[in-house]
Amino acid sequence: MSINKETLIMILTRMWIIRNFELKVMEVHSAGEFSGAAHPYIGEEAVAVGACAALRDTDYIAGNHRSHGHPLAKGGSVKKAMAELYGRVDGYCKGKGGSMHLADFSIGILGESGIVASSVPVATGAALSAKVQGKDFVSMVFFGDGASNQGACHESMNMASVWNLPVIFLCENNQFAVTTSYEETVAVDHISDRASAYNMPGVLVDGQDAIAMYEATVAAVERARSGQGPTLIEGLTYRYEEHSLGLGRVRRGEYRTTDQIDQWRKRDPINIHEEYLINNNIASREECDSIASDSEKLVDEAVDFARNSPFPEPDELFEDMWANPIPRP
Amino acid sequence: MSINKETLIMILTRMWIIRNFELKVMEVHSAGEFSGAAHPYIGEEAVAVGACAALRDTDYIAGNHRSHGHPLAKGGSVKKAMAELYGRVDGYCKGKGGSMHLADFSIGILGESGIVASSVPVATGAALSAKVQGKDFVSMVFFGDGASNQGACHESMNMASVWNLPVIFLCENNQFAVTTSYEETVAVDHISDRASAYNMPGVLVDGQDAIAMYEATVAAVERARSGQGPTLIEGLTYRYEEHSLGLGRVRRGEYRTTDQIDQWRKRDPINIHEEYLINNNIASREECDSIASDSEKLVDEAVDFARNSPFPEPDELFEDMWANPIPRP
Amino acid sequence: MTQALFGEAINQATIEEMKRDERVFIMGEDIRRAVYGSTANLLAEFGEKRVLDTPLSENGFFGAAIGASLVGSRPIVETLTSFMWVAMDQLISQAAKMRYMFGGQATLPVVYRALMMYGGGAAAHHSDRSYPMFMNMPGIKIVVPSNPADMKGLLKTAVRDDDPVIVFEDGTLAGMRGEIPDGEYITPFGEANIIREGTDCTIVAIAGAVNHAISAAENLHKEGISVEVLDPRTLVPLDKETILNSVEKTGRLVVVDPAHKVCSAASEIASIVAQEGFWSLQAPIQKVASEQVHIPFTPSLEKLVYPDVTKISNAVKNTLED
Amino acid sequence: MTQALFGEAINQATIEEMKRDERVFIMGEDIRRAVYGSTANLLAEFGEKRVLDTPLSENGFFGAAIGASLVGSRPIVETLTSFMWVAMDQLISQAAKMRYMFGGQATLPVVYRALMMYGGGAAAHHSDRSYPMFMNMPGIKIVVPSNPADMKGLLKTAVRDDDPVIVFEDGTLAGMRGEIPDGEYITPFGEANIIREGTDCTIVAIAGAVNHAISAAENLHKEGISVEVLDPRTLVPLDKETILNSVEKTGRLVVVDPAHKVCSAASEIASIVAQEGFWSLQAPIQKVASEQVHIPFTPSLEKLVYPDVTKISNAVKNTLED
Ligand SMILES: Cc1ncc(C[n+]2csc(CCOP(=O)(O)OP(=O)(O)O)c2C)c(N)n1
Ligand SMILES: Cc1ncc(C[n+]2csc(CCOP(=O)(O)OP(=O)(O)O)c2C)c(N)n1
Ligand SMILES: [Mg+2]
Ligand SMILES: [Mg+2]
Repeated sequence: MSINKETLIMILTRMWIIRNFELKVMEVHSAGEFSGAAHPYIGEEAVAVGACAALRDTDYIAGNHRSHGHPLAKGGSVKKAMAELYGRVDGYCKGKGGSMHLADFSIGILGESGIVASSVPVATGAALSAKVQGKDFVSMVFFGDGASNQGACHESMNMASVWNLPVIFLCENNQFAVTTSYEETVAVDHISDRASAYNMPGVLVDGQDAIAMYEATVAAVERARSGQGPTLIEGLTYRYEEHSLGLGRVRRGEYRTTDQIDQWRKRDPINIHEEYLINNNIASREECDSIASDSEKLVDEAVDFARNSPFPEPDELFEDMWANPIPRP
Repeated sequence: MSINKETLIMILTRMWIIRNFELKVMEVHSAGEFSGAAHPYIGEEAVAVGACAALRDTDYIAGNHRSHGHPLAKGGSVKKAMAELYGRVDGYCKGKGGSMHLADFSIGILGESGIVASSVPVATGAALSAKVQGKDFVSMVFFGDGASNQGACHESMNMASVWNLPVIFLCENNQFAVTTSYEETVAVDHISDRASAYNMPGVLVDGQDAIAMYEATVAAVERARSGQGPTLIEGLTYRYEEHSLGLGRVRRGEYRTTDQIDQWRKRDPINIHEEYLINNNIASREECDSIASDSEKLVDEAVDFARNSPFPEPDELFEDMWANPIPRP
Repeated sequence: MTQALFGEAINQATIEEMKRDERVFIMGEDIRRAVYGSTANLLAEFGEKRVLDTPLSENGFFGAAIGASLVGSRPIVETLTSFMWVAMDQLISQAAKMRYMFGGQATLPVVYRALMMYGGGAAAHHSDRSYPMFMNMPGIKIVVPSNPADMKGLLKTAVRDDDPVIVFEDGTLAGMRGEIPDGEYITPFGEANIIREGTDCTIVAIAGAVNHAISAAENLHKEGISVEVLDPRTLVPLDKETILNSVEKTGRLVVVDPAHKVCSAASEIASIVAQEGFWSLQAPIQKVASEQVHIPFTPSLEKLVYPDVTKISNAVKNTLED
Repeated sequence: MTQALFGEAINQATIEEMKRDERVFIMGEDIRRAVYGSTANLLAEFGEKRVLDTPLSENGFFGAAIGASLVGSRPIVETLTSFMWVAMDQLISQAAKMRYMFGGQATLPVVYRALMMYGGGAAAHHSDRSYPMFMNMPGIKIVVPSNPADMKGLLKTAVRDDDPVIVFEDGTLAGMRGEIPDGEYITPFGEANIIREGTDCTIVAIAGAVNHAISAAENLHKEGISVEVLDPRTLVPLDKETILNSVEKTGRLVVVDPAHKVCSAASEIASIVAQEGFWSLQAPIQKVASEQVHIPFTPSLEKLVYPDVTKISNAVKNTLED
């Protein structure tokens, strides 16, 4: 499969944006600049970025609680994302959603969902609409290894298969659900093995390798767009940080070893991609570094933007409940 | 596998009881003797009877809306079952349950459930309790091909597998959910194929052959009782009658052909079993016929019993809500 | 004016809206063969693409309808109330919450048609009347038609509305025939129907209970008691002005609700009047709703559960004696 | 008497009950490592067999708890309210209905501990206060503790009760420390707590709102207004006698409920008093409950949603002015 330079650079750019976004979020969250939970995507960047690089702006994605990586990977606004985390009016959802509910319908980001696996049927439905309307967009949904045990995944995959829907089920297997290893809760070795129960291809991909993620997704998108139906992709990856900011009780050592974390950090998705670019003379070390520092600047600007954006005024409380508003009860 | 004469005769007896029970139910229901839905099990007798013959009284079963066959197969009282359909105080549930909610906790019948797949987690939980308490009973749950697409099945099978629970998932694939063929809604060829998604054995059995059902279930029970975990058994079968009494609108020709029905009637489970008994000199034609006519008598007596049992008195309305009653709101 | 059964009204509205707007499609279990009646002829008229039989996966396809509604379709989903429990997450976490939590970006023109099959020996699992629960959770409009004309007019409004709507179809009305005005017939949301004017007592009745309230009012009329009967028609939005005005006139209120009595729509309406219409009240508010037990199969007990003409008449008399 | 946090009270009750009765076991997500705090030390004390981490399959394991309870176990399930939607079928179709529909054969000693995590920027998906919905459906006992002592005493009662119970744990009380009597401490169901006696107005407050009601009462006391504060402690069963007696004395009622206001517990209590305590009332009943919107993430809006001391005080003053 050929992958052009522009895409390769975009992949690096977006991975760096996510990485720096998350690092900054950890910093400002622990400084108390905003409250609520936030689930760092650090270590998993290649999964969403590689996958989203295979999509058009008119394709749809939906995601979950580990929610910053997906919209940023799809090209979402860093400023609006950060302002949303800060609960400000210039955020994606005018401050009403916060970290777990980022969305940008204008570029196909149908939103992150705090309830595990809950957006899987929704994304499947977007694909259903493509089929019913005879449109050629595809839909992709991100969910975790833990989420794969929800009934919603089973129902959606089966439905997508029997209806031959243009949807890609993208399982981010970071190997843990909070503190519970997927080996303890998923009865098969690989979540992608479950594809056979739905008569669809199941692809296990190195989730630290953005290009591998991209290529697997391109194949799935082609299948979907040409009416051949859904694909299940499992990106095997690892989260470097704790499950979420704000769950302080959970100490790392109790459920995974420092050694394991260190091993995975050695397979850092950004390093891997940069090495590829440099080794193949697609970009120099300096170019990579300047992409990294540009992204840092972008994130800093986003923080400024967020800090300077006002909180919603009280009369905003009742806005956005209804498309056709009704009297307040 | 050896199967003793007593069991073989019991299998015939219980199949005849179910057959005649259902024929009688069709008769008295259409005569307006009681109301509500009732879902005939005719044609599928070998599935429940063969499977339940592999269980002890102290093992548990749970079932679904097609609900008369399971308790009768487990040895439930014909009288109490019929009285329940008539809504009488001497019914299994004192008339409160009706056709879809037969239960006899005294012999391990944890109850039929009108909501499709809803008793699958419950039966899985009975098996969990066996494990937690260190008891050696097993649990079996009946569900249909349609039900297999419910999330509850996915979650229960996965959970049973990772916890290694003594539970048997018994899918009665009668090939239709109301008017919808399973080929249109189940993405795989055989529901038993899904077992691989849960790392458990999946066994496709001729559901018209009671002995085959018995043998498959004996194997599954042995597995379960010896701590090796769950099994998914698919009994491929066919319902002769319409989905339920009381859904008059659904005409047969519209979703399955008379020809198909006739073909399946030729593989009648009772015929098949009687032929086996006669050909192997286990029972004579006359013995088989007298089992049939005894069962008819049993069912007639049950109808008499039901007709003569009173309806619950008004003050029964508020009984049975709570184990530790509370004031009425 | 033509006569139509309740189910025929559903069928007419569906066909008209599917003809009017090709973004509308319908999905559900066995709807091609119209197992519950009201989807008759849709398959022949609109084909398999717009008339979808689903797998038995309510959480999956309820959610799929939501997703489809987000990207240009206007789905109608047919179901029974009792099958909504398995799909509750999609209804609550997605349909109800999505628009608000995304700051108004999501528009969800999706309609759930939920048949309430109580009253005929369907027993505990098939007799739910669950609209009060959905009233508690903001975000879904709740429609409770009490006759064929409203059924048609409200369903058409529901399909055109850009918000999620659940239409609770009262199965006890299956045999009800009623006049349906010819031509385009639309019933707006949030406008209670003053079915009968009166001066002594107001009855607010919901869905299938409306007919019982009318009968009670007719009986009481013969005894010289003048009852006003209101049908809110939609519970979200609720036309509380009409209710409060009526109670201001009559001074007395009986609320009749086929749902379980605790935290019911009746409780809500009573609490509104006890707060905002208190000074109009000349007697205790009477709540007539289903007893707080599950629906027993046996007819000897089932009939005791629901509001009926006698219970309603007694409640009116109680409030007049007080 | 010892001091304990709300979560410590949960932990104490759990340990005591698991020691007392070996049929009790606990299951939930990440409870071995006590992610939500209140299952600390259970694994060490009782081992993996009685402290089960589950797959992320709430409908599955909520149902498994039901099945286990039918055959001799007494499971406790830990969860959050917001994760109950995916498990609604097992809660409603099985836990709530099973005993009645099987004519009393089923006994279900199962306890769901559902954390309500509202008030701290958890946003729409994680802030549910859903007990009113479960009140509408008969069959489950509903517990709403407002302080550590009640939390402990009510949870112990729940574990010993032979019916399904949901204990709604108000997360806004996580930081609350309170006295817990030494020794075996049990709080019965269905007995409201008269927290403070008064003569001018009755406040009935639920769960986390109780503390706000107490503060409001203290403030109002300084202004010469004497408020009686009641905490029902359990909503099913509901101690309506104590409420009616109090209103008989004070003539005025304010009901405070952190749940959404429509079809809330507050609506139910108001409707009971409007019917059975009407002649005691000297002023409109005031309902102070959460606004009928989803929980916005941003603190500038979230704080406007819930009942607070000011809203409660104003409601009391309103009812006194009327
Ligand atoms: C239905 C539901 N159950 C539980 C939770 C609490 N919860 C949030 S994230 C999470 C773990 C999810 O694991 P996984 O799907 O693997 O995603 P990851 O966090 O590893 O990215 C849990 C248990 C939830 N949000 N929704
Ligand atoms: C959750 C749920 N959805 C829909 C129904 C309505 N319904 C009852 S039985 C049935 C078909 C079930 O098919 P299957 O599981 O194959 O069992 P069968 O009737 O063929 O024995 C349907 C759709 C229901 N009872 N519960
Ligand atoms: Mg994970
Ligand atoms: Mg079937």
